Amino acid sequence: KEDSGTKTWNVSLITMDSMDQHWVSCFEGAKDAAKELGVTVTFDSPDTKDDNKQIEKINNAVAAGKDGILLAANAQDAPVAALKEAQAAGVKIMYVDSPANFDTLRLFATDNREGGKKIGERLLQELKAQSVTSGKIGIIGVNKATESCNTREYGFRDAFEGQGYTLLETQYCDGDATRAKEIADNYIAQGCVAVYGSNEGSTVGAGNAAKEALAAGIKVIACGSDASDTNKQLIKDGALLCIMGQNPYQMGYKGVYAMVDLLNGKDLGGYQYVDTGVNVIELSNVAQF
Amino acid sequence: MEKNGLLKRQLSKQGMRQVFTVTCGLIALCIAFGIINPLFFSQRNISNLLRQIAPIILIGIAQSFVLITGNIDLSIGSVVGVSTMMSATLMTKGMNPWLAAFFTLLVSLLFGLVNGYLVAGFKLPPFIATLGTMTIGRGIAQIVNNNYNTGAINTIEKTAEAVDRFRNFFYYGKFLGIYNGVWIALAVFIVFNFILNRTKSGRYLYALGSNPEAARLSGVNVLKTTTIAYLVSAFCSYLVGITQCCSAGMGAMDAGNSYEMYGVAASVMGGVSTLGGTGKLIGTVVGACIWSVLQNGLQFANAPVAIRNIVIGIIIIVAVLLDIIVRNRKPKLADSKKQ
Amino acid sequence: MEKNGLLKRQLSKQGMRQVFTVTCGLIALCIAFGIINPLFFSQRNISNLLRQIAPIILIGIAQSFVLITGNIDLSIGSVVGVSTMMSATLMTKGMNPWLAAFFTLLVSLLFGLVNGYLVAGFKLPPFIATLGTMTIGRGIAQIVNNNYNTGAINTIEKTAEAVDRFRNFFYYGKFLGIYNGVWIALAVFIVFNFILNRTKSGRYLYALGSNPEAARLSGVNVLKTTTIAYLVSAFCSYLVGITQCCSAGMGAMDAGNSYEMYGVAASVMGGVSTLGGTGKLIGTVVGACIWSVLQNGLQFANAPVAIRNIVIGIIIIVAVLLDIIVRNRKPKLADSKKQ
Amino acid sequence: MQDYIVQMNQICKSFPGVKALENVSFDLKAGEVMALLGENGAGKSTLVKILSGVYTKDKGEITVFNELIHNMTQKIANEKGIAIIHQELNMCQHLTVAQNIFLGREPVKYGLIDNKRMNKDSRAILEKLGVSIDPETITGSLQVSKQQMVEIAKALSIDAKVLIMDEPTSALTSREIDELFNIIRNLKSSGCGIVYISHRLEELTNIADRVTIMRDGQFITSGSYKDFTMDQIIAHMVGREIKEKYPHVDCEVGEVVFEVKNINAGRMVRNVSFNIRKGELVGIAGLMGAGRTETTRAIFGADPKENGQIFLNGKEIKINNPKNAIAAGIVLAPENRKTDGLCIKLPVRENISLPNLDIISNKAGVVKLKNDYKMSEKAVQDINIKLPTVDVNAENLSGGNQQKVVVGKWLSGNSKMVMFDEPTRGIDVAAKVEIYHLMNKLKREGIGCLFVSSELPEIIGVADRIIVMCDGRITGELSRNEATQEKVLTLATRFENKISN
Ligand SMILES: Nc1ncnc2c1ncn2[C@@H]1O[C@H](COP(=O)(O)OP(=O)(O)OP(=O)(O)O)[C@@H](O)[C@H]1O
Ligand SMILES: Nc1ncnc2c1ncn2[C@@H]1O[C@H](COP(=O)(O)OP(=O)(O)OP(=O)(O)O)[C@@H](O)[C@H]1O
Ligand SMILES: [Mg+2]
Ligand SMILES: [Mg+2]
Repeated sequence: KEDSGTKTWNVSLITMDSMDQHWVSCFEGAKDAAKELGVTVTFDSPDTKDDNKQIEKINNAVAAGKDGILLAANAQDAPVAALKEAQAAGVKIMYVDSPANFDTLRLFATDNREGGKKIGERLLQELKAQSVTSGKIGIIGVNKATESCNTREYGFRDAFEGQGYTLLETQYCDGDATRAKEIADNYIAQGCVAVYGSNEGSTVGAGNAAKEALAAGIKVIACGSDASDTNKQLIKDGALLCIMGQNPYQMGYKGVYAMVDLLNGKDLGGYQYVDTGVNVIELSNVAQF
Repeated sequence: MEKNGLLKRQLSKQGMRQVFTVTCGLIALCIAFGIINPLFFSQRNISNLLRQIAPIILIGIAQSFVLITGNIDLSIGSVVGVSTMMSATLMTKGMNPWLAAFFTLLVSLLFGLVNGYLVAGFKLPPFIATLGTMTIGRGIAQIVNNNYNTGAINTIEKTAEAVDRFRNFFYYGKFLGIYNGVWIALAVFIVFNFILNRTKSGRYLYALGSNPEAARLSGVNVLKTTTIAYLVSAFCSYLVGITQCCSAGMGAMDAGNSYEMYGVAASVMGGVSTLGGTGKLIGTVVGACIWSVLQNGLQFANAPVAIRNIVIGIIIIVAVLLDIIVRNRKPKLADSKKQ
Repeated sequence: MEKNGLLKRQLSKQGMRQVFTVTCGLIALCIAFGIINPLFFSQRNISNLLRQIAPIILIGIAQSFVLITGNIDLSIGSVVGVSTMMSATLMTKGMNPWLAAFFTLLVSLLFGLVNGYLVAGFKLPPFIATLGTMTIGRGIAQIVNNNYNTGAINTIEKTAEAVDRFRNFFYYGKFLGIYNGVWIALAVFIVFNFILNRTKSGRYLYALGSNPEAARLSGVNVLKTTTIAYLVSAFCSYLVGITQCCSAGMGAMDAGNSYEMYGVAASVMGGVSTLGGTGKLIGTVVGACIWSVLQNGLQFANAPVAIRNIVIGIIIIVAVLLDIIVRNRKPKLADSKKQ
Repeated sequence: MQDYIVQMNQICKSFPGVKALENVSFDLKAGEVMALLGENGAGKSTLVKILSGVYTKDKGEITVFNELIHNMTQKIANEKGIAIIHQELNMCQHLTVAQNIFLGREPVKYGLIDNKRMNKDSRAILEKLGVSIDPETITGSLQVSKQQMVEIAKALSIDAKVLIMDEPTSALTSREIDELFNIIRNLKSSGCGIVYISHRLEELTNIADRVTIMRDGQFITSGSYKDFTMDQIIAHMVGREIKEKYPHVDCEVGEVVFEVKNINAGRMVRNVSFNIRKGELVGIAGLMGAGRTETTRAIFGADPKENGQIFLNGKEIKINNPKNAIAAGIVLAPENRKTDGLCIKLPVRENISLPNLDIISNKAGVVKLKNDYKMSEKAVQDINIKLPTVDVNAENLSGGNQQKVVVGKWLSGNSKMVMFDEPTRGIDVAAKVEIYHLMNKLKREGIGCLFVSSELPEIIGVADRIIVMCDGRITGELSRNEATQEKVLTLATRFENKISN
């Protein structure tokens, strides 16, 4: 890696899977940064969330002679050994969204627990405002193994600690909006006062179910995560109270900038966690996002 | 040569007995869930549940048609994905929803056509042919909106109202107090059940699955018949995709993931053999009901996810085992003839 | 009744021809990827690629054994999950890794046993029986560590070193410059290929798949033979699960999700029929290679994700189509016998 | 002179490794029965399959109704009125009888299948054939012989001008055969040309007008049936003379080798008891559905039995499944080669060694390939199976040769008691004699030997003792000296109600 100034760096972005909107946005940011910097970024995520597939993608990236890997670790421990091998082969590593238990210089991420908690607190405020002081709350998760979403869910649960509400057993929808809507319908039929979705698909489902229930005169509040167009529309429609907006674009964008700096031999100092920010998006501020 | 009425004859026919046992199982299941949580039988949940069953019925019919011919369709889930993504993308671009649905229909049917030709024309093993189109389909679902899920389909002013009517038609609207989606599934069931039981094409589907060589020697057009089965499958999957687009109000690239297996589960629980030649659509409907009731009821029972999987697995096995036990009384281990 | 040597005899057999065509396809694929990105053939990637092929070979062998008997095993992926989660959980609790692996082996084999009994003993359709055990298995994988993925398996001081040796043995270590996982897959292939081709049990597996009734009347113990197939399948899946535990250094509840389909893909591309009675394990190995080379090579070619799916789908179809075209020269539409 | 309605000239057809037909010529006139004769694997089925468009010829000319047809397909064959009854049963097992009969040409009313008419018409056709089958029963639940009648009914329901019958009688017994012959005569008088393939040569006297004889894929001769003696026909078929059609060897009859006592298994096996002595060959005769097959299956453990005892060399043995039986040295060559006898997709070699793997493998269960080949090649020689190598799949053999494989696989072990169920079904004269010789050899070696047959001349010709069954019971026993066709038939029709009368 001699004449570092003129070299076109090859960076591999490996996220948890390749279909989730969140990751695609992250790649968009990375691509824009790459264009500005004149380097190449490829999106090498596995097709589904699977630790082993992610490890293979890392190994492949190393074998394919990539200079850097931007990783969103599917599980904290799983990719550690592969990352060690990668580092030994001279590949630079940084994290976006979710870190692994392996030291790198940067992590660009949202504080998911904090974000989940903020949504919970906002919901609590609204429930109190509507003078609903008890009742069941349904939670829609992605699947048991997606740590970032689970973390959000824990944050959400944190906010309701000791507040007199019953948080029901989490139901998983695999990120499928249709399945999420069915789950939300079932929650509402059980008399839930609120439904929370921990990712984009589950929030869309929760929002659609709430919208339908509200139209039928049933009072229920839906909230969730991920500021997709559809979710923002659902806020405007009055179906969603609020969503936790992250900034995956920034993760990818800043990630590539930092990576190129590192590759160009710039001194980045020690480990740094860059919070890409959480926003509680609701009707009052949705136009800004 | 008794003349004891059609019902008895129908019941005595192979397959109908299994439908009967499985229906008993379904009823037992419902009662159990009702006892665990009386809200299960609430008006709201019943209509809710019916709407959840509808797409599984469609998927089940899709897979049943193909299974009856002795083949399998793994591309069902992908066609759902393509259908959702394509219709949603076109609508977000401001196309009239009915027109968008029409173009999507053409693309979806193309999958059926290709599957039929690969399997019957080129004699590819159906597992491989449809595994291929399944993967291709998923790729297409991703490429349609340039690797993004679509935004909300009702944001374009010009078509917003039409889109909302469209969404009501397929999902949110009710007719006689029952959601439209249920009526659609019912209509599809009646039409395809009729085709299967009363028309030549239906007869040929069974013949093909029972003995392809004999069917061919009797002048059955194997290519045409196989293609019909795959077209029906693609059509039903298309409907599910459109429904999902309407329900979510957006297109998701991974919509319909692994639905093909739900289709197999519903079909086989209802007595359709994966070896071809046997099975009734009404059985598939019952199978679909069991599947959906399980999902719904276990949520009402507030069961943790791991327990839920174990219970579902056991009930899938028991539902079919029941029939075998009823048939044999004591099932002799590895003794009597394999089906 | 020529005596022209075994090799020629073997090659002339049905199935071997398909292995040959598909191998040609594989070579073409490798050359293409090598041209697109010369690093594909780098020493590092070759050994990397081999290690990625190894589990697919194991999964392929697992599914092939069952397919040859005319059945199917949908529980493969779940057994992988159970094996990963259970071994990892036991290790995080401080158990010696080899002991943990042993207990996990017993549980995994239980799946094979149950599958065999459900299918051959109780005559459940294999699709339903193994769909049931698949769901149950996933539930067990979730329940093992109380609904959580495990933490790192090498954090307990007492066993940390043993765990690291264990991980090296299955995944990270090398022997003669080649990763141990590859040697393990090779050994499994050699042993099971020998069993399939040279032993009584192997003959019985084929006979059962070809005509279960004729096999039974020839004194084949249907229950035992079917169970052997499912046990082999469970054993190979177990090995993959252990390997995944070693590679990740932790247990993930959804490990192995839908691996059973990769097994079907590898098997059928290599010439194993889903109808039973035919196929060679060497074909499955070639099929597994194609599958893995595609995943690896497309990453090397920097192909966008959606395109990747489409390319994989097309190549799955073409790989098998190739053989059919070679066989028929001009494949007559709907004319010759269905396989 | 009548016009030729079918002329086939210089037809050639090869399969991988086999020249099935070499310059074969064949013709057929309206209103005649042309018997097509030849050994197993002579190419008879191949020839008629070419005529009906199932296979395409490599070379040669086909003229039908004076029209040269270059590319015979099934569709053209149908249009020309050529119907074929295939040698192998070819039914959709899951469909009803009527659905099978009308498959591909269902009667339609308002665009829908007219089930009523279909069932009515089927019933009429079946009645004309003299069989009582409910057209609404599922075909797969019928006995093989009934299925064969359905297959015949199906061909008859098309008003065919050329009707090809490829061994229609191999699965039938005398009553149905008589009905079939009546129908053939009727068809003949209405101007239909019939191609008739059979290995039951004694049938020919009843119906054949002309014969065409083939051997090894080649045309040998043809001419008026009257111009040949049976011995000449056989000589043309097999290329040599066969002196004894039913060879019989007298052996000293020793002690009882095998005995069954009071076996009951369902409705078709009721209180069956009999024994077999050293040095005798016992035949079981009876009408279709007499329960002979069920009896052998129950003994062999293929079907569960309610009670009864089985003794081999005086020792009682327990048989719960075929594996027990084989381990004890009792074997059964089943009746239906396609469903029970063969693994069609496996090589002939593996089929033959399947029940004998214990003999040719070592203690660890590894099969010794050399012995494997030796065993199958010996079987191929012993009963003269015609095949390119023992590694071809069983599905590529002619029907008769498949049957020989079924018999061969049970002769390769070290059995103490061998049961054959219709062993000569579909086998040519010469090979039948080989099989009789083999049974005689077993008998000489002191191995118990029992065979079920529906061919009375055969059973009377080779058996030392004949057990006759009717309606699931043994109705009598005849020794070789007292057996006549009449006596056997009397016993075979002794139904229960007749006894009480
Ligand atoms: N599909 C096939 N593939 C390969 N070889 C075949 C095939 N069908 C027939 N043969 C071969 O062609 C030859 C003629 O077979 P054919 O079935 O015509 O005989 P056949 O005269 O009908 O005999 P049988 O009396 O036994 O029915 C045989 O050697 C047979 O092995
Ligand atoms: N309902 C049925 N289901 C399955 N197999 C049947 C059924 N009925 C008869 N079979 C089988 O079909 C075969 C043919 O029967 P077949 O007509 O030869 O009668 P059989 O009892 O064998 O009498 P015989 O040998 O005297 O003709 C037998 O193996 C019999 O077991
Ligand atoms: Mg023949
Ligand atoms: Mg019989």
